[in-house]
Amino acid sequence: AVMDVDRARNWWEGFAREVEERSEELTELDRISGDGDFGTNLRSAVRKARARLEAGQPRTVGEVFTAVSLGFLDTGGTSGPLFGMFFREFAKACEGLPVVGSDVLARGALEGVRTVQRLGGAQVGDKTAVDAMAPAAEALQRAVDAGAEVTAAMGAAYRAAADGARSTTAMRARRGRASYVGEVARGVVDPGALAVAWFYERGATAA
Amino acid sequence: AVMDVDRARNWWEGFAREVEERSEELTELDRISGDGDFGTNLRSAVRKARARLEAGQPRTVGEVFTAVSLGFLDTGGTSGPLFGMFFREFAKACEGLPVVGSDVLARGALEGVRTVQRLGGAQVGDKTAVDAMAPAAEALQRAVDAGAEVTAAMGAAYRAAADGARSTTAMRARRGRASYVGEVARGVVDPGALAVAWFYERGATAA
Amino acid sequence: RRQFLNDPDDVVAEALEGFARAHSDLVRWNRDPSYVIRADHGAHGSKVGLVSGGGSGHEPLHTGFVGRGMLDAAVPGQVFTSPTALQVAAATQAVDTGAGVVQIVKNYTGDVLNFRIAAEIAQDEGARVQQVLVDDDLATDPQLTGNPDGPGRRGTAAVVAVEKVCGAAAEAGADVVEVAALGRRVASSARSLAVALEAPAHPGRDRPSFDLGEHEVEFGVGIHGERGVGRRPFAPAAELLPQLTAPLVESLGLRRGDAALVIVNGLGSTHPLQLSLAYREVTRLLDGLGITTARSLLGSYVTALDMTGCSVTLVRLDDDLLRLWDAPVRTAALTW
Amino acid sequence: RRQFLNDPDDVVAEALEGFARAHSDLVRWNRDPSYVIRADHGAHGSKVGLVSGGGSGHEPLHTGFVGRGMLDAAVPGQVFTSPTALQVAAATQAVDTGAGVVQIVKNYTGDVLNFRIAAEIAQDEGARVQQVLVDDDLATDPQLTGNPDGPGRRGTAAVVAVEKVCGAAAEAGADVVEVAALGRRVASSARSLAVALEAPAHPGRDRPSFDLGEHEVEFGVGIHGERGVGRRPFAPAAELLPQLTAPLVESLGLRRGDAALVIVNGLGSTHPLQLSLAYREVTRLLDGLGITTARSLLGSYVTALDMTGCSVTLVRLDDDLLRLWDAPVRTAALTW
Ligand SMILES: Nc1ncnc2c1ncn2[C@@H]1O[C@H](COP(=O)(O)OP(=O)(O)O)[C@@H](O)[C@H]1O
Ligand SMILES: Nc1ncnc2c1ncn2[C@@H]1O[C@H](COP(=O)(O)OP(=O)(O)O)[C@@H](O)[C@H]1O
Ligand SMILES: [Mg+2]
Ligand SMILES: [Mg+2]
Ligand SMILES: [Mg+2]
Ligand SMILES: [Mg+2]
Repeated sequence: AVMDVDRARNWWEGFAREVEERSEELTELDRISGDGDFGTNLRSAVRKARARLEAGQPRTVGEVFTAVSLGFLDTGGTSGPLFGMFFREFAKACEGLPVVGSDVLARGALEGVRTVQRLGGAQVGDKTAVDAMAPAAEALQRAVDAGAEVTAAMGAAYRAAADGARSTTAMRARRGRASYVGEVARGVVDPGALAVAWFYERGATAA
Repeated sequence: AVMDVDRARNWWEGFAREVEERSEELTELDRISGDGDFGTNLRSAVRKARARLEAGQPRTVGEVFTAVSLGFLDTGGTSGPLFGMFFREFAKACEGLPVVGSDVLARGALEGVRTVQRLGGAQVGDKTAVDAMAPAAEALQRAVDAGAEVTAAMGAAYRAAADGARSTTAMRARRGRASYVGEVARGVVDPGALAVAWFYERGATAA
Repeated sequence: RRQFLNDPDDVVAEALEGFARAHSDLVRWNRDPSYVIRADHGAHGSKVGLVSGGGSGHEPLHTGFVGRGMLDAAVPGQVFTSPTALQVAAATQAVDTGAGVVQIVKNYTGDVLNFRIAAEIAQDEGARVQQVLVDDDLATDPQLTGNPDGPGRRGTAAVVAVEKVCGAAAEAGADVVEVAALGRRVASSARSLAVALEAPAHPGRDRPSFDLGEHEVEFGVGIHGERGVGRRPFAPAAELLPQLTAPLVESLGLRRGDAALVIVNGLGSTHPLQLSLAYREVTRLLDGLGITTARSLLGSYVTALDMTGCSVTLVRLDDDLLRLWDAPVRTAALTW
Repeated sequence: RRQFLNDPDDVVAEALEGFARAHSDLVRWNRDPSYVIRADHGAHGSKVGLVSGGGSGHEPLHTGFVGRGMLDAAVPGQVFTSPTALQVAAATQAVDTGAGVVQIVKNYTGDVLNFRIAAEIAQDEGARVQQVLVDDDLATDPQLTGNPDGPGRRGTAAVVAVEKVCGAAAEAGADVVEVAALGRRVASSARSLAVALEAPAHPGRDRPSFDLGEHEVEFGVGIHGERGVGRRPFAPAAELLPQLTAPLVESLGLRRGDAALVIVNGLGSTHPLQLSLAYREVTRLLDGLGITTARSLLGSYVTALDMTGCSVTLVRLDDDLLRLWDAPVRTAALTW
């Protein structure tokens, strides 16, 4: 199976709902390690994305990702622009295609994490969203190389993202606001990485 | 006897010393009826006048009054400019004369109170310096008309000024800051009127 | 409150020295008697001289308005204290090129007295002196206070408009009587009201000059840290600003189609963000009444030390005043 | 603290509306995405576009510097929050006449990120974009903080000099690479230090963002109400100002005979009287070292809401920079 515009919107709606429902959880994690606004920022971005989706009525997967990317880029903080640019690479990869396969999504994911790293300077192990993005993109590409279709490839990405997010618990932050508080944030999962895992999870389950 | 430059300076020194010694008394009166700075303002004016007298080495009575007038005009508040203009009329009356008689002083006193009234708008009975200035000038002129020399004429002026100042005790102020406090100032002598009485007293006793 | 200060007695002199250092292209400070005069005074031939002044603590007024197209000299007293008659007289004589001098005086007893005496001294020396009394503060209008024998309306932010218009007229070659008449026309066409959100503190003093409860504002304040005509409940800007603006419209009798200069003036510690927001409320109200905001001035121009709050001034404009307001000006605080 | 306010969430938008109303001759406000652009943009043919921006609360920065000879557009975020990448991208594209755009960015993580992304978006659309990073705050110099991996020096009041010089160069027809190179030259020639006497309060919040004891000042503050690098004892101006100024001279290696632009900048609630007094102390110190105060800027230009305090900025000047500084400028906050 491939991904068409409807499936892409469902994926998006699933993620947006999860963010709406669990934003307090994310904010609480950011309160311990950062400045306590991540849930609010993410929810605000998701709402802006939804408004754009409703106004724009996208007809391709690429247009869905463009609307979402703009919603995030239209939000302040550190996560807004970084996630916005992450999704922008998905949009670029999908550009012009009526439907996309897992290979296109893998390209978007890899370019996405590359852009986030270029802009934010974080490496794997710095306790940021990159700790989920990077292994997820690699797992996605490995699945594509092994011939996986969209659903299976997304499942592989989700498992890698979830493992990656979980791994941040033991880390000491070196980037982002959490880097100011040192040892205090150790023992707490990075909320940005957690959100990345949710994103891939909804990609695997959306129909 | 007439008044020459030495006698004018002695008159002045006497008044200045009295102000220096009793400025707290004046301030205390102004504290009840005004804003509590009259003693400070007057002392400051007297010091500026003295500095000008020492720097200028006046050679006529008129030059003494000019220096004193400028000392007052160089001081802020309401009393500085009003007293400065009062003394300026003495300077004008004495202008060009090596020695002056009681008639010249009477002219200065009358013009002085006229100028103060024109500028400040106070009438006799308004509880201001005018309550001492006006009767003193009139008494001075009456003494001159009766043929009095300087010392006797000044004595008459002093007695009228002292009576005038005393009369302010029972008044309710209609001008100056004391007019804001209404009944509170009744029962207190007006410090400006008191200072006018000192001024004439020293004129009568200076040799 | 902590302030940048050495000896509190020296604050005015030290600030004047700093001001003159920073604006040596525009002004020169005469230390004693103290006044600030245009650096190029006299370089442009004969014109009517323009002098204003008053207590310090209202900066940028008046020193910030010395320069081409506005004042020739400003005479600063001590903080909230009138300059002395001799200072004013010296400045008046210094700016007289023979064409006469217009003195712009805010209506306070001390200022009125000392400027009047200074005018007489200068006149004795042969200068032609005219005075313009600025009395725009509606809060102290005898009709409102019910005190007809009092000192009358105080002079506040309208003085900037008077100085600007007189300055332009003088620069354009109007004579001393014409310049004064224009100034009086502006003054009589102007009304102001102010509200304080927090009182100021004198240099060297810890405590503000009055205390406000958490939910009240001081309505109808002047610019000397004195209390206003009454306390009102603190309210959103959309309610507070109309309380300042509507009475001005009423007092000036402004109607649909009339044109006004709108001055929204910070009283010392009001942030530009706050002033811009206040300005929005004022002009929306005027828009609703059909009164044209023909020109405007938005910023902290007439302050009361570090008081928080703002004043609103409306000046009825006609074509003459508009042209003079638009004429070029080059001072530390106003340039166009 | 009471403020002029309606809904705290609307403070920036309402203030921008007021600002644009008051300065409709100079600027136009694009409501969504929000940016302020020159009213006459594009009317003068092709020139390098100049964009800056950042969180709000620093007014008159940056909106007050939009106009001829300075910025083409300013992009305001929420209070103390970077504008979004899309706002910046929209402004960047709006000012591009084909000659390219220089973005002036104060060094804060959010600003750097959003401007960088905006630049990429605009570049994707074909614009030539150059960036100038302003990082003048000596208090956050890695050499002093001992944190070499940190975000580096913050950008503060030197941004005014960068905007002025780049604006003049762009107006004079310099190309996008030249304009950016000049901006970087100014930025690398500039250092600042600030001291707070009182912390600011956010719109709608009662409490200041930090509390100071009666006899202390916050040394090395930035412009976001954050605490500085340390508390120092409150002292007379003659002692405090040298503490700000001397390290700048040292850091820039200024020597006898060198020329500097001196910016004494109020942080929001500092009265002009206080700033002038502070300026006196700064320039007396420089005089004593034989360093020429070739130009100066005295006033509240880069603020942190209603913080009380001041910053001192020194910029080493050469003939080129001096000429560009002196070039005409016509904006709401700076005109000559
Ligand atoms: N340099 C970075 N690279 C990738 N992700 C980052 C980086 N810095 C922060 N993040 C992510 O952003 C999240 C916090 O976002 P948010 O709260 O919006 O930022 P802010 O610190 O501006 O408040 C963190 O949990 C982390 O996952
Ligand atoms: N209009 C007036 N005419 C004459 N004397 C006046 C007038 N107003 C005030 N005074 C005098 O000035 C004195 C107060 O002087 P001072 O304290 O220097 O004035 P201020 O009210 O400015 O503080 C009063 O005691 C009164 O005698
Ligand atoms: Mg956060
Ligand atoms: Mg944040
Ligand atoms: Mg008194
Ligand atoms: Mg007094």
